[in-house]
Amino acid sequence: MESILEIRELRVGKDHDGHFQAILDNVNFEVKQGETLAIVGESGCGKSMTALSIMGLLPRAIQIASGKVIFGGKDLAGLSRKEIDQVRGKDIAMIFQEPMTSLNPSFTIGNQLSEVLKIHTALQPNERKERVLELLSQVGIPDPAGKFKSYPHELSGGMRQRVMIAMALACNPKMLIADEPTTALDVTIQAQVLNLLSEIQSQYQMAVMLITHDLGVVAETCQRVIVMYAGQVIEEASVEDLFEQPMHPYTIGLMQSAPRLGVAKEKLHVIEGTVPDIRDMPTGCRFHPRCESATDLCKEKEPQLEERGHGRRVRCWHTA
Amino acid sequence: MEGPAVGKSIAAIQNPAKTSKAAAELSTWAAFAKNKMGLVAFIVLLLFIVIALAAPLIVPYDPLEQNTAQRLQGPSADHFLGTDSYGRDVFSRILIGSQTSLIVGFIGVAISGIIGFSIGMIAGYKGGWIDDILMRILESIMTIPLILLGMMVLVALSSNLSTMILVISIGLIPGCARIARGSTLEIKEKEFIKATISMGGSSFRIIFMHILPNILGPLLVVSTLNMASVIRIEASLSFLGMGVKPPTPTWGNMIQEGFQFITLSPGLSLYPGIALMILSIAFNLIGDAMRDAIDPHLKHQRK
Amino acid sequence: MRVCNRSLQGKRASAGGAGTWKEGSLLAHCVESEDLLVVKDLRKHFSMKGGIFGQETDSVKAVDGVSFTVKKGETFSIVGESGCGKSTTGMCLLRLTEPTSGQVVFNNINILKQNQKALRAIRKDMQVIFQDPYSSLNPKHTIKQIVSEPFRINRTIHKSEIEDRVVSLLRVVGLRPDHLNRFPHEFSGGQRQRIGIARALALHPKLIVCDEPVSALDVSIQSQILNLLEELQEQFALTYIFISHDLSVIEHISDRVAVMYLGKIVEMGEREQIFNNPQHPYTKALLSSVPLAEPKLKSKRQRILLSGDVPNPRNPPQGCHFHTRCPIKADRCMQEPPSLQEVETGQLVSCHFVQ
Amino acid sequence: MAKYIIRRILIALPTMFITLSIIFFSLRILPGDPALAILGEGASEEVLAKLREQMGLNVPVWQQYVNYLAGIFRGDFGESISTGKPVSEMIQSIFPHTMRLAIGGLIVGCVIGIPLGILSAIKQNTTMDNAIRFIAMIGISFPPFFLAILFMVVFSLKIELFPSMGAGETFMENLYHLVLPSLTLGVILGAILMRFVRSSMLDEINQDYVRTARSKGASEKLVIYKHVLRNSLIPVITVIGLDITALLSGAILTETIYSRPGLGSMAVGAIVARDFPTLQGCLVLFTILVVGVNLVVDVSYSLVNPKIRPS
Amino acid sequence: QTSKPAEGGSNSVQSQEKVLKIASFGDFETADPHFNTITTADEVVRESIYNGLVRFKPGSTKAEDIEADLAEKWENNKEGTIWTFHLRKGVKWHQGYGDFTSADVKWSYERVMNPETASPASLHTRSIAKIETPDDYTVVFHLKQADPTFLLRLVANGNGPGKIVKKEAVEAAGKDYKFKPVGTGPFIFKEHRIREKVVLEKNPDYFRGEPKLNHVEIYAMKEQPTVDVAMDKGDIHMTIGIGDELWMNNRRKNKDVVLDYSRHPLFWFLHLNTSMKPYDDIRVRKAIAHAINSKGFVEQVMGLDLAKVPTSTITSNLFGHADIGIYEYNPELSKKLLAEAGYPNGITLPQNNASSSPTSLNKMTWVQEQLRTSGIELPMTVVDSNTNSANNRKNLNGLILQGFPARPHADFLLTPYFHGASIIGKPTGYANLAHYEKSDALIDQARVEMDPEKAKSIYVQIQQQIKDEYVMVPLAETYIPLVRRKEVQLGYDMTAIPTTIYLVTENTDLVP
Ligand SMILES: Nc1ncnc2c1ncn2[C@@H]1O[C@H](COP(=O)(O)OP(=O)(O)OP(=O)(O)O)[C@@H](O)[C@H]1O
Ligand SMILES: Nc1ncnc2c1ncn2[C@@H]1O[C@H](COP(=O)(O)OP(=O)(O)OP(=O)(O)O)[C@@H](O)[C@H]1O
Ligand SMILES: [Mg+2]
Ligand SMILES: [Mg+2]
Repeated sequence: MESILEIRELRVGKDHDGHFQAILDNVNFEVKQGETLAIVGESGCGKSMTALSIMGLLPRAIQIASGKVIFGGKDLAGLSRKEIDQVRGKDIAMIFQEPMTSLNPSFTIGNQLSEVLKIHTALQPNERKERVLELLSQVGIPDPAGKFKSYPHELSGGMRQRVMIAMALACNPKMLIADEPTTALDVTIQAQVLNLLSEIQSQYQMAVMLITHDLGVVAETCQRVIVMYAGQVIEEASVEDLFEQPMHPYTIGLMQSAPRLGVAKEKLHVIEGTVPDIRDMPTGCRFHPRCESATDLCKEKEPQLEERGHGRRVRCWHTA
Repeated sequence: MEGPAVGKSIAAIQNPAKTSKAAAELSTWAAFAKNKMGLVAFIVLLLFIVIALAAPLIVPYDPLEQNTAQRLQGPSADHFLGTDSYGRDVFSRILIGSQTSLIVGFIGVAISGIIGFSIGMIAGYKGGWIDDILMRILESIMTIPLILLGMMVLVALSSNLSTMILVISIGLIPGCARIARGSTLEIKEKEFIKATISMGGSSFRIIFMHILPNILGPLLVVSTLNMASVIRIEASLSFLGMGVKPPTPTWGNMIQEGFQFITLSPGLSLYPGIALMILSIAFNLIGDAMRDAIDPHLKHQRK
Repeated sequence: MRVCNRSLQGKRASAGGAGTWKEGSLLAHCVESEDLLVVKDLRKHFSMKGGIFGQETDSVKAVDGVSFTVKKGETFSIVGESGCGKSTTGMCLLRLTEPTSGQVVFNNINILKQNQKALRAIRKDMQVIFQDPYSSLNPKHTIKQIVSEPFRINRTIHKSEIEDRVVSLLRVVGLRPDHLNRFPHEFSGGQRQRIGIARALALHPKLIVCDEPVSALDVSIQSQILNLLEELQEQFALTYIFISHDLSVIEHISDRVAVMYLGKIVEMGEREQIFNNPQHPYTKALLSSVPLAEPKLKSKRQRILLSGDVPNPRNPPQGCHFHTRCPIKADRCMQEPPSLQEVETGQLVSCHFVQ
Repeated sequence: MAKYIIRRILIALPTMFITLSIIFFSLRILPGDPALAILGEGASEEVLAKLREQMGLNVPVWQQYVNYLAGIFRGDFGESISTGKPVSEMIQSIFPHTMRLAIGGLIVGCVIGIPLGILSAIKQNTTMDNAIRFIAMIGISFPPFFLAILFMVVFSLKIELFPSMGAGETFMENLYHLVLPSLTLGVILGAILMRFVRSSMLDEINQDYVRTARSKGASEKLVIYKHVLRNSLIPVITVIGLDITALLSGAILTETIYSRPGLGSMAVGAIVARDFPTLQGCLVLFTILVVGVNLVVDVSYSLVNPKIRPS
Repeated sequence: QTSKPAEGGSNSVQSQEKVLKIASFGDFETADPHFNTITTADEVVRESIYNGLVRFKPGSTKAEDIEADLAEKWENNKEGTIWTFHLRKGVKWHQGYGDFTSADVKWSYERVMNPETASPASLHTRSIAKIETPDDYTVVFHLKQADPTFLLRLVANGNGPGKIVKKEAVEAAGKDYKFKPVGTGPFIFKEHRIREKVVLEKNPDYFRGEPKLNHVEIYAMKEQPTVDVAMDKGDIHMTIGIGDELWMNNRRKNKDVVLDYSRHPLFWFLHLNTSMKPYDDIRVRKAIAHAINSKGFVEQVMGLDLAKVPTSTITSNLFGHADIGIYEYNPELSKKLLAEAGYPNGITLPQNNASSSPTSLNKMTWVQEQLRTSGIELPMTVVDSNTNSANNRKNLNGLILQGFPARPHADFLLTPYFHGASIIGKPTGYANLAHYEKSDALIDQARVEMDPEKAKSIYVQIQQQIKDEYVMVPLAETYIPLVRRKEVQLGYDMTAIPTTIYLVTENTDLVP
């Protein structure tokens, strides 16, 4: 399959009293056309930063230090604001974790949806409205005409997330980035939204990059997985492979420490310690202080992300 | 309970961040000190305080001594900022005047703070009808323009330093209470408050041990900004002829006396006015710098 | 102090007295010493002031007639979607929120009838752990101040002993004594949660209400805390009321489970009953909504997708609250609210179709 | 909506009532004698006693209080002690002046404060931003009366650009006379608004929905002027409402210095003359004004802010 | 008919419409002539609207310069108990109230005498027994006893009962009369805008001839610098000045402005309240008196153009005044006296009020500092002038600043300020805040003495008596500085005027 987005050697960080603190370190991966790629990892490992780097939406203090974000042959990281505005919303769309705050409270749903069309298409106002109503019903919002005139606070979280999805779909983007789109939602609503996302994905044949920390979500909705830890990609695999046979000790620990429904377990596995602070990264393998099988090598030398066949890559000294 | 830690599940805890209490305070101070304007303002304020304390020792002339042969003289070697319409040395009077401004400022802010913040915290924490009644009353006071309220009280109780402080305190209480109440409402919802209740902690304990330390930052900021307001209000009331009793020189009185001669000798009003402005700006700058140092949200924006 | 090995099986056996619930026999049950807590028909209505004179025009029935019993040493869980009233129930038990009506009998004492002074004494025996490890610790207090506060309020021990006690409490939850003089912001979420637990343990409570204690934590930290809670339960013979929306966590930790929907318990029973044999359509849907970390099951699994949102608790539907989303609803459901009926020993369901 | 407004008014009523009572009783403790104020020091005791009786100052206080409240209810503030005219009439004739001044100050304040606040926020941390902020800092540090003096010295004494007194006859003259006083009030209000708009803008810029807007491909202009601006200006309404009392306080001094007719100078005069009815009238009007403005602010706030728009 | 906008500069006067603009400190309060206030606006209004039987010749306040106003001529019997006035004919009331007659005079005076009216001017009508009107143009006053000052009391200018009002107009307006005055004078009351201005319009039928000005406008102002600026720009034509040499010198620099002095002195003195400790001790009073350097104040602060050092315990222009000298400035003596009185280390006087009005506050500030250098601390609370008066009336102050503009006869000062009947607290109480009553008999005797020489000698005794008792300390006699733009032609020679602001007469004009 063609890859639609390639991220190469991405280093992102912020300046802290004169020296550079890396939040993302040598992130490398690609997203293929039409696939659903999951990015998992614990809080603070840099999932959102990866997504925001792609979109050029990094917070003020944080910059891309090096690396490329190649989309449709262009390096997004090097584009001017004007140029990237052409891409955002049209070719790549993004939805965010917090449906409560991601919509502008002062404008109606209709207004905010039409805005994307206004920016990227030459549609007339009434055509825009038609398209918006169509989108709203496509994402399963009952009474689209009524909701067109509603303000965000009048909708529930699930509805708002649907609106966000509709907004993302407005220009038939080639790729959709969803940053923890269901974390703030209840399980039953999460199921609805995930269902909607996969329906839409197959209908539009677009690539989806789904960021989550929930392995269950990964298993149910994605084809390929990238596991991140402390600003680095540590493992990449297809979903089946990963769950069948996780390779990186962190991935293994992660899978075992989450209680799983229906899997009665005496005692949970524990990954000891906490995620390292970016100001104070361990030398060598970043996971070694928490790793049960760490050796001196791990402490001293940083492993690279190595190919392990079948499209699998792992960053560990000890997995063959 | 002694002996080994419970079970294997208890992780070897990493060293937490190296900061300690002192270091935490230091970092707030460091954030404050980073703000150059704030630092300059702080130094200016210290200077004013030193001047006010030392004023009786450093004044070149007796600020009350009238020298009718030397009236309304411009700045000269003898009289740094000239003399006023009684031939008194303006510079000496400005130095002494700083005492009044600072005294009114500090005591006024302290009184209004203690009362206002307490009311605000109690109203905010207790809620219900107590809140309703207290807030209605304070709102009412706020409705009357402070200058008129001040004049009325000053006329009623005669204008002297303590009445002046009283008036200004009354005027500031509602604002203080509002801020404290707002912050309290925010903190009140925090779970550590519920935790204390669940242990049986009294309201007194909650308000003064838990809420107060957490809203101290904003309260300090408000108090600093209030200092600037107090100084301005004092001057305004003095200007309306409701000032501190003579012969004590105050900046407001000086501006007022000088206003009669503004065409002749503008300095008479301008110099105390400028002193007033500098002090007021200093307090405002310090307040802003403190706000930035305390409010991490704004700290972010500053890079 | 010796660390015991956990024996879940044993515990379950002792706590799992089946079929203890009989309609109308609640008070009789109070006498049974095994029941640490009996809650009967608990209601909490938050009034919404909206009238011209600020009078109550509307109310949120956050908790609307909840009854259950908790036995000594067991973990009783409450699960449900956001806003269904889990936390409110928990807070009412401790009278951190004043319930509108009902009975909460703890250790044979009706908590809701006690005055403030008596309440203080009871509160030593009931503690709470909160969801948000950030807002549950006073950021301006040191760890020492935080953990010693229960002693200072209740004066159970002499001042000079406090420090020693605090140190041993910290050890119990896996923190080092040299953390004593640090502030909460210097700790990670998991560590903070441990501090909160230490504080809750200070007065040797009999019952701890855990309001989503692990929801804000990462999976790897979550497992640390869950294990810790389990160990402490063993060690101090604690009884937990465990509130969560995460079914996998609930399954892991609970002995008995109540499923709430819009302020009411819709199903309640032993853990195995709820997870292996759910009866209420809502419980079924809930379980089937949980994404499973088993890609192989993906195709096999039969999912029940509920339509629509949870109704607004201000304006709950008539009849069975669940009928608006229920896949098997009938006309009757729209008018008649079902009551909680025992369908199997120990398993109670509130549905017209499951009797 | 109507229900909301009615409720809002009903909430304002206790405030009004308490304020009116505070006004009444604080006036009764003023020392000094209205009769003496009228007749001056060269009046004999006999004459004074006679006048006091004529002025009805010998009724018990509670009765005066009841009369006072009843009067206000009827829109009747009694007759001025010093002029003998109905207070309501006096206020009617003088109120427009204060209103003009307040509106003038408000306009100047908005015209100065809002654009500068926006500019400062957009150019955050640049020289321009620092300069604007410094000027605003000076602005909020000025006591209004001192600013009035400075303006007068500069624009009226040194460069004879604007009149230093009076209110003028025709509309154009009114405007001309309004320039300096409204500048005085406006500059200070502007400084306050500028700071508020700036911080409000910066708050909003960091909101999630701004990121959403950017992710749609909206240009920075659209982001700022459509999304950020609207939301940051909504709370500005509240600030204006809160500042109305400050504005009126400032008007008192400004009117005095520029010798403008106005409620403020009338109230000050009434305090000096112990003209209780007039002072009461002025204060009641201030109260109504402040409570009214806050009412309007609340209602308009709820109108522009869809989040709390009452159903 | 509103005024033209002020254009600035001196060409503000248009050929058709001559509008004289006067600045007043404080708003217009009343046009009822029997309720006197000394606000500039009130004074201008009263002096321009009304006439009396007699008046001071404009520009003078001497007893010799009393001239006919509504009366053409008058005579009195030898005992000084019957005064007959023959009235001018053909005088018309404003606003169509008809002809002026003797009935108007009678009604006017009786109005003042009526206790129901509560007019402060009734002080001056106490000696009147009855008033008769033999015909429309003759009025006869019968007095209870001889009164050599009777004519002075009737003078229409300034405070007093002298201005004649129209019964029908007063009755028609009722309470509103203060804003609906009707008189016979050169100007007619047109409108009052609260806190803004009063507008007067010329009376074309004025009996002395048509006024040259079309309108007079009196603006309510608050601050001196504002007025100065307005005057420089031509927005204001005349106003009262500040009694300060520096201010006056500055004004003189502007060639468009003319500075005048009304040499009708205002007598400033301190009353020492003998009913209060420690002022009851004459040694303390003496110490105070000798601690004050009036000469220095007059010469250095006020300037000799404006003020002079008093030469007695009464004003120098009064009938009866004798140059008996004032207390010597002698701080050493003062300290010695204090020591004698038992205060070797100085004394702190009781808390004293001072009025916040600038003219009195600056004097009190000066007094306070003078006393301080002699070891007498005067703690001072500044209160507004009303509170100050009220406190004076309640006998709360020990040291009271008095400023008194008198008609040129000693009795006008002595009776209200130094007669026992005027002691504060008595029903007839006035302004005797010193609680001084030692000269009552002499004052009463002098008041009815028709022989000027005899009267004079009694007054000398009284002055000496007061001086010896140390119940007052003379500070200064000040003139009133007045400023006008040079285009204002007063129409009379200005030496002294009985009011605190220029008189505006039919001859007053604006000539660019
Ligand atoms: N505005 C910011 N300024 C500075 N550092 C930031 C900022 N936002 C995030 N970071 C840091 O960047 C790192 C990566 O954050 P990121 O938001 O990408 O994590 P994440 O994987 O998305 O976590 P989560 O699951 O909590 O969303 C974190 O260590 C965080 O501290
Ligand atoms: N103080 C309050 N005032 C008004 N309504 C409240 C209050 N607290 C809670 N509610 C309402 O009561 C209902 C139940 O709230 P509760 O916090 O108990 O839910 P929960 O099940 O704990 O949800 P979550 O999973 O989000 O914590 C909700 O609809 C909530 O909006
Ligand atoms: Mg994230
Ligand atoms: Mg909850």
